[in-house]
Amino acid sequence: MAEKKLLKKESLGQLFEKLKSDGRRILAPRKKENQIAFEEVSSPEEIAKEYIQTTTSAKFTVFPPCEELLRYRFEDKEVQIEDRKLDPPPTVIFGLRPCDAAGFSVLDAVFSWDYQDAFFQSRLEKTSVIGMSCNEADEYCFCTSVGGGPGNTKGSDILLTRLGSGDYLAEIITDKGEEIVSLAPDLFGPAPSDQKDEFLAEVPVRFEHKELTTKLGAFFDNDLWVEQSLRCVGCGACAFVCPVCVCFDIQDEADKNGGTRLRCWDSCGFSLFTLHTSGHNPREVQSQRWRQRVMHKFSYLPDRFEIVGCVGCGRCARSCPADMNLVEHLKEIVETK
Amino acid sequence: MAEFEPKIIAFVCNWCTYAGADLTGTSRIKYATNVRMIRLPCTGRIDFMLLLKAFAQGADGVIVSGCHPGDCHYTAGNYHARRRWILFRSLLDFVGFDTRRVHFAWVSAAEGAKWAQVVNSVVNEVRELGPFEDYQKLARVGVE
Amino acid sequence: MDALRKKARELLESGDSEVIIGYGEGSGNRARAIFVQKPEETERLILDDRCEQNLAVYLLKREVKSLGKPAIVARLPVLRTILQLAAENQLSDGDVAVIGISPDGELVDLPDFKAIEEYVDSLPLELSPEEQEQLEKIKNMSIEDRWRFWTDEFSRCLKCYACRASCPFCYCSTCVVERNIPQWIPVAPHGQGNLEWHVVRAMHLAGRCVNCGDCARACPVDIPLNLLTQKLDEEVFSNFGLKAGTTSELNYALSTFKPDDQENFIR
Amino acid sequence: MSRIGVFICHCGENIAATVDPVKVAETMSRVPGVVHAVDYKYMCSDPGQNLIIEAIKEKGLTGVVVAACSPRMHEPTFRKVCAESGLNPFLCEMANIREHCSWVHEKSDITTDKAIDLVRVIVEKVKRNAPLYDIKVPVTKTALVIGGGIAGIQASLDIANAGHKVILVERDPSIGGHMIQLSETFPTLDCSQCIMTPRMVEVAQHPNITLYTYSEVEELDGFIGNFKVKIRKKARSVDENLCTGCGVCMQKCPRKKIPSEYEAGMGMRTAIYIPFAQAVPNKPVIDKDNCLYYLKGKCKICEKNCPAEAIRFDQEDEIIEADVGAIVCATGFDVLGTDSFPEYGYGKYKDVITGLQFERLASASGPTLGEIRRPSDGKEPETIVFIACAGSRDPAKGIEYCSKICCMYTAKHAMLYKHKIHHGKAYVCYMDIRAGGKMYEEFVRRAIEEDGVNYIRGRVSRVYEQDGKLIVKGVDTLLGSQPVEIEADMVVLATAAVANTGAEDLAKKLRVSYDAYNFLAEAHPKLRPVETNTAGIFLAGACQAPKDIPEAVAQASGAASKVSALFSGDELSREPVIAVVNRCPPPVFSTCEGCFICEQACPYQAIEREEIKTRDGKLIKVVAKVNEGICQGCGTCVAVCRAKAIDLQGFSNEQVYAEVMAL
Repeated sequence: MAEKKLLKKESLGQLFEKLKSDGRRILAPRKKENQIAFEEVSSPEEIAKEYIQTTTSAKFTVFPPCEELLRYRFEDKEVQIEDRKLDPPPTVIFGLRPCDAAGFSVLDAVFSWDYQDAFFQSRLEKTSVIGMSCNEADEYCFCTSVGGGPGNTKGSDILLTRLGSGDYLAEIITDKGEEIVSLAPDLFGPAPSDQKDEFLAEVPVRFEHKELTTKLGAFFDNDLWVEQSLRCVGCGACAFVCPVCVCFDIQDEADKNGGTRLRCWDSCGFSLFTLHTSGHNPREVQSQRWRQRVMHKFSYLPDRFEIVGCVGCGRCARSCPADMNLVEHLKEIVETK
Repeated sequence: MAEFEPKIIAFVCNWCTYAGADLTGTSRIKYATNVRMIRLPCTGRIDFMLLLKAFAQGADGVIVSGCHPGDCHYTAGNYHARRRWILFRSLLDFVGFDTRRVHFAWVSAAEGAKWAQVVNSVVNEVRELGPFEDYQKLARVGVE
Repeated sequence: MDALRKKARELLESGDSEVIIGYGEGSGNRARAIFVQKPEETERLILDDRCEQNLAVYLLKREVKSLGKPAIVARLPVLRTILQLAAENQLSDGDVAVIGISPDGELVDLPDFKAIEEYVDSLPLELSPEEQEQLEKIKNMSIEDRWRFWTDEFSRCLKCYACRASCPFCYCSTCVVERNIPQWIPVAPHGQGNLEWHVVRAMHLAGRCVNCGDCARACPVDIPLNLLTQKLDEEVFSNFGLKAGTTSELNYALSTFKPDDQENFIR
Repeated sequence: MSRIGVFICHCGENIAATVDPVKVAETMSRVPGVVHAVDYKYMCSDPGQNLIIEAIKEKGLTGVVVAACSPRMHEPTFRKVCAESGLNPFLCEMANIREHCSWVHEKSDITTDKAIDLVRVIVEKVKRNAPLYDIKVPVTKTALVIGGGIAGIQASLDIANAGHKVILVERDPSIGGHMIQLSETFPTLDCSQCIMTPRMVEVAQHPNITLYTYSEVEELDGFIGNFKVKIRKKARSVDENLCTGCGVCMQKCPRKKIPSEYEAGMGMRTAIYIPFAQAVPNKPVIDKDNCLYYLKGKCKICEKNCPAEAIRFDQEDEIIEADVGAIVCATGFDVLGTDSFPEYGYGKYKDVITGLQFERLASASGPTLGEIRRPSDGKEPETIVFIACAGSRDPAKGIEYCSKICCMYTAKHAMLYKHKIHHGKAYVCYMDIRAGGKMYEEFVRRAIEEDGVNYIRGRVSRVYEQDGKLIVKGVDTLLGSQPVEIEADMVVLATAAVANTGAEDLAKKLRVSYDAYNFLAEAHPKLRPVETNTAGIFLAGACQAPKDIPEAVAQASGAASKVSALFSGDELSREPVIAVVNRCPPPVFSTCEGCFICEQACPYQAIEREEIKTRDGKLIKVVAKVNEGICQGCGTCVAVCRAKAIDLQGFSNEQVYAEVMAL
């Protein structure tokens, strides 16, 4: 059972100072026009006030959209390879929603399975999460349908819940969390009597994900995929705002002297995704790619890792240019006779 | 430190400007060494993406040159090219790309002297502007 | 709206059309594209200010094509898209039944391309004052500010290609960014890859874009991409007197020329 | 992996004096893909060429780069060397380190570094060169000549005499064109018909020439060597095989007052008519617009009187289809009528006529049998004024060009007048005298000095009638612009030569371009004056621009020799530097989406449409296809293709991209 403390709202500033003087960069939701995104901040004042969700997730802190893996040089007729030195900056992600926080464990499951991905792991290891429970939610939120919740502590090192007073109930969950507290023990007072749940958003359960997973087992050839994806235009927005999509693509950028090998995000929405050199594509049309997206998250990952490839943040639906609403479609699948 | 020497890449058509530059040579007219010429059949063939690639490849300035209007070996290639450049220039300018780094010229097979003069003036103008780091730096922006 | 539903119903009942591409209620008080195949379902069709998406993008989508002969709910941008697609040999007269919608939401009868051309001709095609103002704002910046503005905007680009996917004119089965011999445009979402992608895309739309604004609307990180094509549209019109999506005959700025096109920038 | 050989030429001291060839070779030897790099004093010399031949054999080179002079100089040389050594010639390229480097820069490391760059660029290109093979196109050795004026006749005879078949199509009932209307010709004053008619007869009798008069080109398809033409042979209403040309029909025809085209309106003809006595063929046609039978449904007098029973009122137009390999367009010109000159009376003054009409008056075969008489009252004009540049060089008339022939024929007219009416007064009002040509200036001087023609330099502002006289008002700019007023009996306007009627339609049918005045456009104003942009279609005579007879004839012979050259082989062979549309595996088949923007951009109409179908014939998509016979390899299509579906062999996207990346 995580240790509970009180963090006064006016103490946040000092906490940030401590973190910075400990050599950590702080990433927190920042508002720019109608975009809210995780960016480096130096004081709590810079943090966006009211928001349900950032447009893009904090995935990039551990799995950047474009990451250098190695460099090579042509010397005479030989190729010299120069490995990437890994020393990511110590980072604290502040104000991460419980759904996103939970997302890190999904990423970890994939990147630390048979192959240990040093790039991902070194970043994750240097990252601590000060999560923030949700006081409000919108119709796109469905964390509770995929095993999470607005106050869920999974993936956070410390989880803050804003109380009526504006002060925060701090739950210290991991050693990394303890470490942060130890930087400024006096900022963390004794836990208040308030019941955390009173301050959490209402997020109704929309479907049973175990039921969904079972259903999908025999759903591969269902016509519903075509029906649902008719309006999908085939972009990668859903995957690129998703906190747990892990597909990537390797690109070499070279000139006469040498080059750089990059790892870039990829999306199952693209027509080139899994296109073979032969020209054959096992997922030739959009409906098959949509099926892949759902299957991957709610059937393959659960089967393989006993983990759902979705944390119910609702970003994909909010960002979709064609209003593909994941939760709506998942419900539809569950309810199909 | 030595004065900055700009790297200039020129895309020229085979029939007028390339031949014009040949004439510059046969007339032994001296000009700046900064330019590297790439020969294409016609200005109509010059894809605007080539110019972007030239800058990505570290060019500080680019020259595009071909036959004068009416003289195109293929009769109309240069007219098509001209429209392409009208739009491309305005787009570059609109995204804040300094078009003083992109130069267009008509140099005929008879204008050996003009070619030398075009190269020299472009080299001088671009030398004034300094190295085009803005563009090359972009390749690292956003790479973790 | 009832007129629209009635018309749609007629088209389906008469068998003239097998699917109506229109707008229906979406999530978060948004409208979304719906594909109505049964007369009784025409009640799902809606028509209001939220119906902005350029539905023409679906006319070329394989699964939608397989539903049979389409009818499409078409406001001005969709009408212009249809004409431009026709000019580019992607649509033939009669391929699609058009349920024309006037700017004030009235049904317009547009039996063929000819009729669409005449109707489009009767409507103003200028940018809205708001659009114009936004465009001028950028144009009036110093060149350094413009560079800063765009590199900053593009720095958010994730290369999700929502701009491309939602654009009816990006119908290439293999986009230039996907051609890798040579790899013209870096695939990576870094500063250069993003700038080149958006510059090339804008050039490819110059003289073809009908300013439906979907590229900007689709962008999950709100890059005002339509400014690029609006700027080029302005150039195309002022230099060559051409406007995309006004005729079903190809009259494209970059495949035509006038001997006296301006060349004050050429030495 | 490529095996490139790099050969650096010193060109004696031409390169070696400022560039260090040894360093260049040494640097190149370290470039991946380069297996051989040497320098030599003269690469183009025999020993130099042998270096290449040996290296190709010994090192098994897959590509050759010769760094020397301009490819425009020696590329053919070195490509030939490679070809002889069994390496595809298109795997050999030159780096220009002389004209573009050693000759234009001082000796220095920088100059050598530039040379290195220039060579590396070409090395990277050649790594991506593909073997290419000349394109063979079959040739149908029959020429189509459109227009039976002197140019068309000359071209037909030259081609036919070279042993090739010719189809000559003439719109009018007889060949002969404008030249047969002329009286005498400058500068020799020999009779036009005397020199023209033998040629016309020769055409009619030539075994290699098929003549279709009263016919027009309806439709043209295909490309160089392989055109398909549809010719509309208009109904003459006369069976040519039966008709003997006796002319009885014409004597009997009740409609006798139809202005004769041949006489330029100075004489009359009947509804059934042979345009002129020496017409070829000498067979009449019925002018349906004027024939009583066709107008009113009764008459048929000619039919009743025709001894050969050759009249065929029910005859219909015939469509003749033919395959031809080349086309000579010789459709000639026309002259403005007097009616386009308000200032000279809109043609309402009978005695204000055009130069062409004067030709008929002066012609022995003309309506007045060669006597100069006023159309109005048949009197001999005592005073005659010739106005040059009527319309020509006059932006106000929309004609900015010089009609070229008027100065000369006006001088001729004035002379002919003086020769016939010795006491008469002849004036020529002119802007400038343009008498460039053999014996031309002398001819004009003769008119002035020997025949006493009065030349007045200045524009004529007005011509108006005043009690039976034509008052010509103008100025003499040589006498300080003092006003001039001449009381003339007759005024002859040297009206502008303009493009023939229908020139524009024909140009569209043939897919050749034409200028602002509808004159057909040559491929290059200096170097390809008889070719058009459309390969296999040539120009002769005044359809391209106003020309006098010798020029028209010369150009006709030029066009004819181009055609003969084209017909010299059974196939024509072309450089394979052309565009190609890609193909890729299903389901894409080709990245071409068939927008056909390339089709509109192509200066040569070389882009065709091709249907890709499934095995069972279901249409998958329509894509662009480049006609190898027509494509000239400019690559404009490549630059306008968004999908990069079309590429240019020899300058492919991959090659050019690699060149840039090598810098």
